[in-house]
Amino acid sequence: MTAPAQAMDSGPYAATLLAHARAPRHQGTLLHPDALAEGYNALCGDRITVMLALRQGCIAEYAFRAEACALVVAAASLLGECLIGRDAEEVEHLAARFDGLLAGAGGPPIECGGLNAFADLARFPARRKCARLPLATVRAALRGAAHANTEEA
Amino acid sequence: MTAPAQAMDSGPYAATLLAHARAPRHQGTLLHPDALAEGYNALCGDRITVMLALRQGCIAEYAFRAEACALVVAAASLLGECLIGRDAEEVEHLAARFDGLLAGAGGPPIECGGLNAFADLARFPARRKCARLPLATVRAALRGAAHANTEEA
Amino acid sequence: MNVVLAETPLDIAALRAQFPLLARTVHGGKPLVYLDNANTAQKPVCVIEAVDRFYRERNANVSRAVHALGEEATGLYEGARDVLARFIGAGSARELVLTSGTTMATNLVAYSYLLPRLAPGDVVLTTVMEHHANIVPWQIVCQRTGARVVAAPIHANGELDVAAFIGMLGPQVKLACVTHVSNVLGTINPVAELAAACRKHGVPLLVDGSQAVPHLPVDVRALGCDFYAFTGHKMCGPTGTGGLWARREILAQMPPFFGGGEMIREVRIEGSTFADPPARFEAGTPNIAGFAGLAEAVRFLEGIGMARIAAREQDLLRYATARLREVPGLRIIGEAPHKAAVISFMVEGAHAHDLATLLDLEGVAVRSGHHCAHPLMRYYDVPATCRASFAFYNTEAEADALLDALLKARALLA
Amino acid sequence: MNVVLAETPLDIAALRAQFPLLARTVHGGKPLVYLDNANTAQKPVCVIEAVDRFYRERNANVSRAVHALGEEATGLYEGARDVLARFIGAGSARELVLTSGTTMATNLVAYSYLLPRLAPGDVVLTTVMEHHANIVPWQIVCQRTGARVVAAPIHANGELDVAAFIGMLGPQVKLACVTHVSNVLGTINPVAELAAACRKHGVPLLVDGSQAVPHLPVDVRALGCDFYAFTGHKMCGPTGTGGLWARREILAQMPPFFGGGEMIREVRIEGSTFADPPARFEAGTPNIAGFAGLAEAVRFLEGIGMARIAAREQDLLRYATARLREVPGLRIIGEAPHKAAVISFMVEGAHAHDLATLLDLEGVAVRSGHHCAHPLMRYYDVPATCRASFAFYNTEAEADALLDALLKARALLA
Ligand SMILES: Cc1ncc(COP(=O)(O)O)c(C=O)c1O
Ligand SMILES: Cc1ncc(COP(=O)(O)O)c(C=O)c1O
Repeated sequence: MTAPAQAMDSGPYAATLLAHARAPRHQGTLLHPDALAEGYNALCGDRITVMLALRQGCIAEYAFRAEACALVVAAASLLGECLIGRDAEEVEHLAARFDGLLAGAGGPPIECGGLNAFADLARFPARRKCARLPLATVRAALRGAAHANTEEA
Repeated sequence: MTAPAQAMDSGPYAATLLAHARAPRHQGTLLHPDALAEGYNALCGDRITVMLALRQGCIAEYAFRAEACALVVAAASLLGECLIGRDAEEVEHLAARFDGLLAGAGGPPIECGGLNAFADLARFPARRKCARLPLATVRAALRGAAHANTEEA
Repeated sequence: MNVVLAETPLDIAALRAQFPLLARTVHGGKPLVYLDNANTAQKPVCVIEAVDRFYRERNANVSRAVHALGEEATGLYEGARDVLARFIGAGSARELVLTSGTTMATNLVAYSYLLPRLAPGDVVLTTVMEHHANIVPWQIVCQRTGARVVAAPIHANGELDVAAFIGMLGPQVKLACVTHVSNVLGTINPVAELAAACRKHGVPLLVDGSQAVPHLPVDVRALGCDFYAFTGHKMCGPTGTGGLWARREILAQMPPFFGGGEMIREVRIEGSTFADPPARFEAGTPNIAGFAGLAEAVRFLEGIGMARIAAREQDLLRYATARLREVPGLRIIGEAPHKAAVISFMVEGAHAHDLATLLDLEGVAVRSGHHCAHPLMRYYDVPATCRASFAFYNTEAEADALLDALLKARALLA
Repeated sequence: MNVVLAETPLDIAALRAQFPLLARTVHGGKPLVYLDNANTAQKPVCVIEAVDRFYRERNANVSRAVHALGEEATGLYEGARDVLARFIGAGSARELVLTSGTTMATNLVAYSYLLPRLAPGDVVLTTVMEHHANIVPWQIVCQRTGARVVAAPIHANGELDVAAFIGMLGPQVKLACVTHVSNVLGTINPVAELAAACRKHGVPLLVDGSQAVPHLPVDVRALGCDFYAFTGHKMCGPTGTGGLWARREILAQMPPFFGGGEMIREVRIEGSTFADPPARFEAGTPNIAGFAGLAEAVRFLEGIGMARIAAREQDLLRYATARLREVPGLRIIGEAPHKAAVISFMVEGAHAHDLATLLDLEGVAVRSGHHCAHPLMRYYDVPATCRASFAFYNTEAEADALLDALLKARALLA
């Protein structure tokens, strides 16, 4: 047998992200969603389905199911607290802020605190699209589009 | 005005070749050729038409017309003395010897002395096909083929 | 596989010293452990210098100019064709079309050879384990003609179901396609046997040699196939190079594909006539510097000897496979008895991309994803795998480093 | 041509020092006078080193692996796309498909854009002065569909007959094609005017920029064309590189051409879906090292400034033209008022190939032949011409050397 593993540089895997990936919130199904979209990253094979219940144009309930990497699952889990109560415009605003964070653009932290744990992804451009997939899929659902991917602009 | 031109390295252009190119022999037309073929090198644009009169399988008369560079014309001119009286097999033999000369393969000089002036072409592979075109066209004519080129094997 | 065991072992340290990139570090000083060779191989100094020298000393266009530089460049380019043709056992350099890689080679066959021959109901036979470059070109031309692509199945261990493949041959099959070595499973397919069966049915066989030419002695005539495609960047050569070998009589029948310079005999606005192969299929200015480098790559590989390379990589495969089995929850995908040094795996509870990122942070470069083989992923019902792929310049210590990094990553993720 | 006259003259000696090949000698010590730039350009050290550095430090495949090397390689490749797109004035890098050169670019348009649109009776309009790369691809797809290629005439001085070109536009014309700068005549065509006329007739216009991008400031949006093709090796970049710019809405409609890796979204044996442009048109491993070099070439050219390059080359053109007129019996083919520094000529009593060989023996590299422009040769009724083509790094002294060598050659041949 090999010597036990030693501490490793965990890169983009902040402890809170790993915790969300292991025990995601909002994972599940809405039986009668007002909006639903599927996200797929061809390059990774990541898949996510996002379901929304809407009330007066605002997100009232949110659930997702994913077959995907830890970053997708953590992002999908952390998104929940940010989405509830927001309308499409606010979600677009959030997405712009989140993209800025992932691109390492700096600026003040995002108000939904948990998402800031993704800041280290700026160093890993190939994995950014994983973090972006859930929100891109939510945006697609709000637009009425059935599909989203984050490999192409 | 510019100073008068000084002596230059004449490369493959041996004096005898230039003399033949300026005043080629066998240039003209056979009215009733037994065999005729056209040679064309797409890369250079060289064109030659070769006409043969045959007697008992041997070349009795030979003429050519060319729109081509000095090397083609010189080769076509010099060929005359080698071809008259030869049959197809002897022409094939000559072609093999000539190809050897052009490839710098060494060996004894070709019996048709004039052709040996092409020996320097071994240093100029891109121009070898010019020297080869007339003989390739004669061989095509003897085979009954209408066309020849020396850019492809 | 005919591996002649080498008498003298390779001096791996001396070989590695010829690959500048292997001395790199990543992520703040971690020595690079490059195990992504099936994706692209590293280049020895002699190849890098051949490209460099071309631009410094020889740069000119080919087949066009009569000046000294042009002759030298043409000599280098045609010399590369000769070297490559001999390397893969072609009967003549005239049977070798130089391309920008395997993808261009298979697409050339698709558009020039196959498209004019397809009718509704016709079939192109491929296999479940193929790279997209050996699937999608056939789909594109089939879609235009009402023909269809079918795929022979594989066994769960990653071996081709040879009997099924042969059973799918028939008069409606206009082309059969198989990879020589799978880029995901490592499986070495019994090409000679498949070629014999194809010949019996009068079906031409195309072999994707992308993963074979860099790792095994290849002799296209001994294999008995009709087309053989390969790519330069995986065999220690420059990017943007490769080739398509095809039987002379097949090439001679194929109409031109790309139009442009060098592939013509005579152009008139009303219509053109075309050069003989291989020039007919090489329109435009080729990657001349790249081919100068690729010829050097072949000389480098031949200097080591393909049989010794294959034997060395078998040692690495055995060693690395045994070590990886120490990782709890690790499952190897592809365990054919004849396989090259490619190990795809999954680790329970850890997604392939997360593993790859964490391995990368330790300096270990592996590929994760679908490896351009969606149908194979679907067959195994996995979204993605990790893949460690070895070259002769890898070491047992690098396999150990992979293992250590995997154990750490697993501890973090699981 | 919008040439802004440069305030400070170029330091040609310093520029030349950056091109290692210009220091070469040929034929036993003759200094090389390289006047075959329209065929391919020489490469500055920064380009050669960028290629070299890629292989030594960054070599990995693109868009596939998540490891550090893969990210770096992808960054270089996509960075090159950005640099090139900006250089030619594209609205977005997503409108730029990276290809192996102009030939691949025009063939991509032929097979993907044009072929599905052609019906019997349709017409592709080109001109008599085009390179085969802007004629033969159209012929190949026309032949399959019953469409035909027609060519607008030129004036005897080498100018396009613009009125005739515009007069030939009409509803049956499915694509119009014109070279920005003729590789034989040097003629700079009035692309913006042609594009406006094409737009009026609803005919898309493809411009062959092979000879323009290296020599003029180019802004594809200002030109108003629909497709713009160019090749890297003529703009001081590596062999095997180039690009096709096309309007976003046109690219979006085009079906895939080559099938393979990277261009797909999802592959099933029964059928596949495809990525958005430009990835849709970039199947397989690209010439990554080549594009790293091409980005550097653009930076190099921009460092000098395209307007200054154009102005300098106009000086050379004027000087060389005047000197060549001193040769008795010399006839220049192509005397358009707007022309680039390309001079085709014939000398009475001397065949072009003989001249070129004799010039080469003096160290002067020119191209002789048909320059991949058979229809143009037929128009002028000449089998071949000699062509001296200049780059900014050429000198007046080199034009003098051309003249001296020509006088000697003429004395020998005539
Ligand atoms: C005007 C023109 N078009 C097209 C080409 C073809 O370019 P490439 O051979 O790089 O594809 C050339 C150069 O050969 C050219 O001069
Ligand atoms: C088996 C196989 N076929 C085809 C290819 C495509 O090669 P390229 O991308 O060099 O065209 C690859 C590599 O990516 C491969 O592994």
